[in-house]
Amino acid sequence: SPAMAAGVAAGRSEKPLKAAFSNAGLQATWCAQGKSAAEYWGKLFNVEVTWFDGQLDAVKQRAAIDNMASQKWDFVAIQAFGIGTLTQPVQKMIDAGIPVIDMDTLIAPLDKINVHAFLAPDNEFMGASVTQALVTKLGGKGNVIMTQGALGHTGAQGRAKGFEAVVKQYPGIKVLDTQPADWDVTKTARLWETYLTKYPQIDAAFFHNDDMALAAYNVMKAHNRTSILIGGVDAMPPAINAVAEGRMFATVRNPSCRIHGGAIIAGVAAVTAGEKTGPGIPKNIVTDGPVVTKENAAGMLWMEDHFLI
Amino acid sequence: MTTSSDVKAEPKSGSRLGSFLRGQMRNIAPFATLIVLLVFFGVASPSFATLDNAANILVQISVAGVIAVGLTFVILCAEIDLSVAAIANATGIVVAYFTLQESYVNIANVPLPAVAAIVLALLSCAFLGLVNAVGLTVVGIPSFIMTLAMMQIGAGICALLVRGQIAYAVPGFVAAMGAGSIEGIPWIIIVLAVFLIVGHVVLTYTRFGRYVYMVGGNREAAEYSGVNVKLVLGAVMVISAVCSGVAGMLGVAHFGSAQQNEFDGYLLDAIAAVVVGGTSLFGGRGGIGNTIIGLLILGVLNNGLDHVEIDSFLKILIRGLILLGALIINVYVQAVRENERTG
Amino acid sequence: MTTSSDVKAEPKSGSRLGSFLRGQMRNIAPFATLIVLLVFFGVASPSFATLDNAANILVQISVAGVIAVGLTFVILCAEIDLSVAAIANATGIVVAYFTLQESYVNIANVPLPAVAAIVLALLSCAFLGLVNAVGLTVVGIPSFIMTLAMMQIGAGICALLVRGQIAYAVPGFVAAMGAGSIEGIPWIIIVLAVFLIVGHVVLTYTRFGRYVYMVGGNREAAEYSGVNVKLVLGAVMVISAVCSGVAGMLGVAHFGSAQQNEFDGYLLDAIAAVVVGGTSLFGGRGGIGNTIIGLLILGVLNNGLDHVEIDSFLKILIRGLILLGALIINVYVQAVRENERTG
Amino acid sequence: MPVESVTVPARVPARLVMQGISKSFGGVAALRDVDFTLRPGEIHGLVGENGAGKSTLMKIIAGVHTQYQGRMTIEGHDVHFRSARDALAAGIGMVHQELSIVPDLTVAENVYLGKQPTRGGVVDWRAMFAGAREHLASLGIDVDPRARMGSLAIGLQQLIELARVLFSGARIVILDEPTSALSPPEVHRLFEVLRGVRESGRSIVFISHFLDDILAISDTVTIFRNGRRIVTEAAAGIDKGWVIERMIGRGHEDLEGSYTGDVTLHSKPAAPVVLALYGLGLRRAFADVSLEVRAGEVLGVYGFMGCGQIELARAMFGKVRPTEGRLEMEGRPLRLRNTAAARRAGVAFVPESRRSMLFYGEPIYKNMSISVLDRIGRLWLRPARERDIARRHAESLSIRPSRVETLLQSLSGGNQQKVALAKWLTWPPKVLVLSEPTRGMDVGAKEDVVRIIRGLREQGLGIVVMSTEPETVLSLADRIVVMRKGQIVREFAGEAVSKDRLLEAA
Ligand SMILES: Nc1ncnc2c1ncn2[C@@H]1O[C@H](COP(=O)(O)OP(=O)(O)OP(=O)(O)O)[C@@H](O)[C@H]1O
Ligand SMILES: Nc1ncnc2c1ncn2[C@@H]1O[C@H](COP(=O)(O)OP(=O)(O)OP(=O)(O)O)[C@@H](O)[C@H]1O
Ligand SMILES: [Mg+2]
Ligand SMILES: [Mg+2]
Repeated sequence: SPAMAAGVAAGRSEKPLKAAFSNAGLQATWCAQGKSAAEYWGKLFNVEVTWFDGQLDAVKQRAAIDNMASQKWDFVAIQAFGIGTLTQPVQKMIDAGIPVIDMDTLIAPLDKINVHAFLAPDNEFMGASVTQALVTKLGGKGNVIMTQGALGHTGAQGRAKGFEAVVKQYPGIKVLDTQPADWDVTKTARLWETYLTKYPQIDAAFFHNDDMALAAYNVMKAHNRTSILIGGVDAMPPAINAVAEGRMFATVRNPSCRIHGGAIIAGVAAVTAGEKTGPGIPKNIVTDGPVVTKENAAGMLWMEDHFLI
Repeated sequence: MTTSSDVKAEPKSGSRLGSFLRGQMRNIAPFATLIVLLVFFGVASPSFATLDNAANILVQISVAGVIAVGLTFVILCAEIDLSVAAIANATGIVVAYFTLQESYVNIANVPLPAVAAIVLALLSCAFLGLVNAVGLTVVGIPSFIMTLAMMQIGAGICALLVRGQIAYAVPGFVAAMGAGSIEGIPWIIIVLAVFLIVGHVVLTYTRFGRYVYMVGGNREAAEYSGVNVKLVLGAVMVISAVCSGVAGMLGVAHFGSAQQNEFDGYLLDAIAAVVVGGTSLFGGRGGIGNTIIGLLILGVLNNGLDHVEIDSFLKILIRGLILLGALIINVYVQAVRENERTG
Repeated sequence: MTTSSDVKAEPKSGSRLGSFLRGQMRNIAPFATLIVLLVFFGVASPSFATLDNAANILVQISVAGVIAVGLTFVILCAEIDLSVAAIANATGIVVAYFTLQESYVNIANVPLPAVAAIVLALLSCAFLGLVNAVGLTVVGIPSFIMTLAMMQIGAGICALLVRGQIAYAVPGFVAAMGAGSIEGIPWIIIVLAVFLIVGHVVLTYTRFGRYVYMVGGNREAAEYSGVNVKLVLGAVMVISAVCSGVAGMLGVAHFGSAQQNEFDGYLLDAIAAVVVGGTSLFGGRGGIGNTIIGLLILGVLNNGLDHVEIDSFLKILIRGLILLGALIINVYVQAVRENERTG
Repeated sequence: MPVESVTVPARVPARLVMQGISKSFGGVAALRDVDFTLRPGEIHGLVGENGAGKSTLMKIIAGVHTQYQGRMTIEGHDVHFRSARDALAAGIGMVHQELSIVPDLTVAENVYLGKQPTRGGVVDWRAMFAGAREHLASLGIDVDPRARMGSLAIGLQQLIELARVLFSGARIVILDEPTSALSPPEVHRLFEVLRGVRESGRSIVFISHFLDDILAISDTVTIFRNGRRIVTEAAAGIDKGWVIERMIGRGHEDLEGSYTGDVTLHSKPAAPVVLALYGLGLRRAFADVSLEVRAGEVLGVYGFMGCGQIELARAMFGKVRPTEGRLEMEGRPLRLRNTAAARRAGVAFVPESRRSMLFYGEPIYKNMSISVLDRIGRLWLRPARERDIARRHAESLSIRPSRVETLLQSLSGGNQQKVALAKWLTWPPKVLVLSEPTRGMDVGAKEDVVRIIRGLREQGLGIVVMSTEPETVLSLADRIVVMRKGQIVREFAGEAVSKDRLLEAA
């Protein structure tokens, strides 16, 4: 089958390959983990990875990608900090025949730019599946709060959509508040101090990422309100640990290793086996990870330790 | 801006009260702003005017508050410190770096005993403050640029130490101060109160504090009166850095995590608190009392906006406009007073 | 700081050259820094010293460069504008707001003809600049705080218009200027060059430019010479805002999208460029020539660090340290010259 | 230059001895090989032209200038101060030529500046207020020690600064032009205090351009010229003419321009009015001021410091906006929204402080052209034309050095003052308002300025000279009004006036 053929083709490269990677910003744990994963898989597949840090800044990432585009690479993999901000240099690399693998966030709408493949989780699915886990635990009844990421973030928008799709189905669920905290733990803490004052009964809380969830947990603990069920997104090791210890109820894996490692494998296949978009690799690959609860937490941690998910 | 004249020697006793009130305008205007905000949010949201929420506000201003205490010293000297948030961040990360972290935290850190970790963190922020001080006083780099560079250096230190990861554990004492409470009162509020009181006492009742006002009010006169101006300037930079460092440690404990760029927002908050409170950017005027009012204005504004139902996207604009309004009132009142004096 | 001598009346011809060189130190020190950086990166990385990369650097500094032109006027007047990046962002968003967006863009925007969109965008930034100007000159709010508030207001406007979405389309003319090229030369470089040249000509060869230097050099003296100081100050705030607005439109076209907080990083970059180039924060000294050098220093530094193999987490620190180094050299040299003057 | 020998007998061992002091700023020597001796219980008057080096020498004693050649001993011990702190510790207190107070602090703190009394390490505010009140009362000053320094009149501020140094316990007290902002009664009071200080055995250095004051208060007088000490003499045996001769290096008869005795005013009631003030008032500064400035006439406005004349001058130039009344220029209403409007209307102004008039880091020609740039070219600068014009004026006013590219900061005070005047002369204004045109200038430079102003009068300008120095007004004015507490109380026209009559009227 073609899939098998691709699998064979994606073996270790004979000659060392040079790949350039950039993701949103290494300040973010998720991105830093992705860097380790890319380097880990790169070593296995004989790829030397050069990193261009986006520094969580559209302008800085653009400059970095401009510089990337003026150098020679076998393939590149990019997670854009701001959609649409990197189109020009990325197009230049595509024109130069370099396979560009798009990770997690669109570089530009897919009909506008011909990337080799787009590996991303379905944010709507992630939002929905954690929300579902929370709602199920509550028995379809209770007061919930969603704390959003930055409103401009497509991931946050998808997660919010997923959340809303689920709560809509349960008339017993009351949504108390959905303010954004911009991924910022200080803002999250401020918001939650207010919520805990304002709402005497909160049953569950969904956060667009785990960092905010853990920061809010701190506030809940200080106010002795730890009975609130907490759901997050990302399932980075600290959150998995929190789930295992019962501080958080659930989180959903946003598989950083799968995406960054997948980018290595897709890139190597494109270079060594000439794998093409369509017949070889699908343009759009959904990389969703599972919901993490107490039951599967340990296994998830192990997989992450070995850059598998 | 049309009035102008000197308060000539021996003001007539009738105008004493008037001139006293005018003299107090610097303090009255911010206070009035605070009252207006309190009333507004109290009316707009039932959950705002509760005791619980008052405690919330105090907790919410505490980290920025400790930073603002140090910044008050700097601004009273007519200097500025743009590195406070970065130093806070770096210090918080240093103290976590020297603390044993859970196994899932992926940082090649160096666990030390709690005391050592705290001392090292304090030394780091003092050192960064010292670099600011040397740059300002010895090399002669204006504080605006010196601390701008230090801001980048602080961010660099953060990046290097945590490498994109998040650390969670801090020494128990720091954790207690940042997140614990005693008899229901969060320690962090008590720490803020202590910093404010000590800051006020130092500024008002010690020679050093008076030197700060002298240096800010007329640097040359201070020098001619035998004040070691460079020493005072250096000292305020170090004080500011140490306050920031303590705030950073508290913040890391309070928020439960140490990560890059965590405290970036505190730079503008702390500056705004000091300035909105009525301390003059040109030095020599204001004090901790003003900073307290400024902190409360900002705290009430941020907190209050969370309580009222407004379009999230509109909130940013509203916050900016209210801030501008407070500044206009504040500065306008000061300017009127100024004009009366200098014509 | 121990040397002390003066460029006093009629220097002996022998010391003419020396004193000329000393006088040019403000320009020489940044230039030397630039050369050192160029040589360093040229040696450290083969991909750095290529024609392609030179073009990269020019393109990369162009948006910040246009902002820096306006900021140069402000800083020459001894004021500061912290709202440049926010105004750039808001203007870019305004121009996109008035442009027909693709159907999948979820913004309730108001498509207008291209000319109208551009004019409205220019009017908006001019208006924001005017608010800064009025706050500074009429109300008397120090520019540091006035523009700090404007920064928040600008961010608020951005949030309100795009509501977390991203707009992609801008008028064709703007798109061409930001992303197009002519004969292989990106238009954006040409636009930058035009702004720099016009800025230089205005500052050096027009009456207004002279007033800018004089207001920065001694504001009181300018006023007593019958210069309308408030008008000059107001004008530079508007110039700065309009330059930022143009930069914002270019930037949106260049990056291909308009979104919140997109240009935040340009604030520090533009200030650093002006100051590292040797224009004095105290006003009256420097100019566009200095800004050009400052822009190149920053551009080369940012670009060069991408070409050498350094731990990504270390880069931020290194950048900060080099920046500090450049400032120390620069300011130190200026201070020596200053000291010579005042004894 | 022959240096006359020191004729003061060595009654008591010297407290301060300076030998062979030289100091230069860059290439320019401010002091050359100066010897100076100060004895206990002595008031030592120091006189000399602007830029003669008086302040420089005193700043060396006070530890402000730390780099110099030569030797300094105090009570027989060699000293070389590294900072003002060192000097203070050694018992030296100085009132600087420029007011150095902290306007935002209370009067009490300004009295104790840098030495706030403490008890147990804590600033003792109560003791400070009480002490300040007591100190000030003994100087005859009755102010609330809790008042903000900046809210007081300049003269009062100067007295308080004096009080600080006098009560600092310094054994050597240096007063650099302490009386420039004081009214005659205040000066009188100050002298009494100084005599008291002398009785306590402390030494005082007193610098002033008012030679009468110097001769009245000093025991010994030292004359400086061009960075050198020319002579030191007992005050008892010398008179003003003798001093002037040695100060400027020529006979004082040459100084025909300066005021000597009674003058008769030559008012020109028939000359056309250029600028008229009707009931002009500014809240808490002056009220109901009506004046007419005539073409070709110098109007003198005399009054004590703080009588409102400074504000009046500013109001005439649009720097402050009057709260009542109106102005007319050549019969047409004049609205001055700002200084630019005043300039365009033909009003020129030279403020009392050069600092606020000149651009020290810029060349002479840019300083001169700034007020007339719009007449040289509307949009573009025309540097060649600019320099030509500047060159012409530099020559006609004999500004030295005459190279117009010279940076202003390297000019002497008198020449700087000429530049400040020259900037208005390219296109002569209709009205020229001068505030303290000769303040702090030596006799020679004063004379130059007087000559320039008279020349302008001949050209038909309306000139207003505001001053707190009777001599200035008397030597220049054709008509004199006297202000007191913000109001015009007396006008002298077409009659003989003397210093005494002016003082009496004020
Ligand atoms: N007062 C001023 N008015 C207008 N432009 C000025 C002024 N002062 C300096 N400049 C301009 O600023 C730039 C640098 O000024 P700088 O003081 O370093 O040089 P300069 O010594 O004034 O000029 P030059 O070296 O040509 O004599 C130059 O472009 C100069 O023309
Ligand atoms: N800080 C300084 N930098 C450069 N030159 C200076 C400085 N201070 C004084 N000078 C120069 O030194 C000379 C002596 O100045 P000084 O102030 O001692 O004169 P003075 O006798 O006090 O004059 P005045 O009566 O005007 O106060 C002058 O030429 C002056 O320009
Ligand atoms: Mg002098
Ligand atoms: Mg002097």
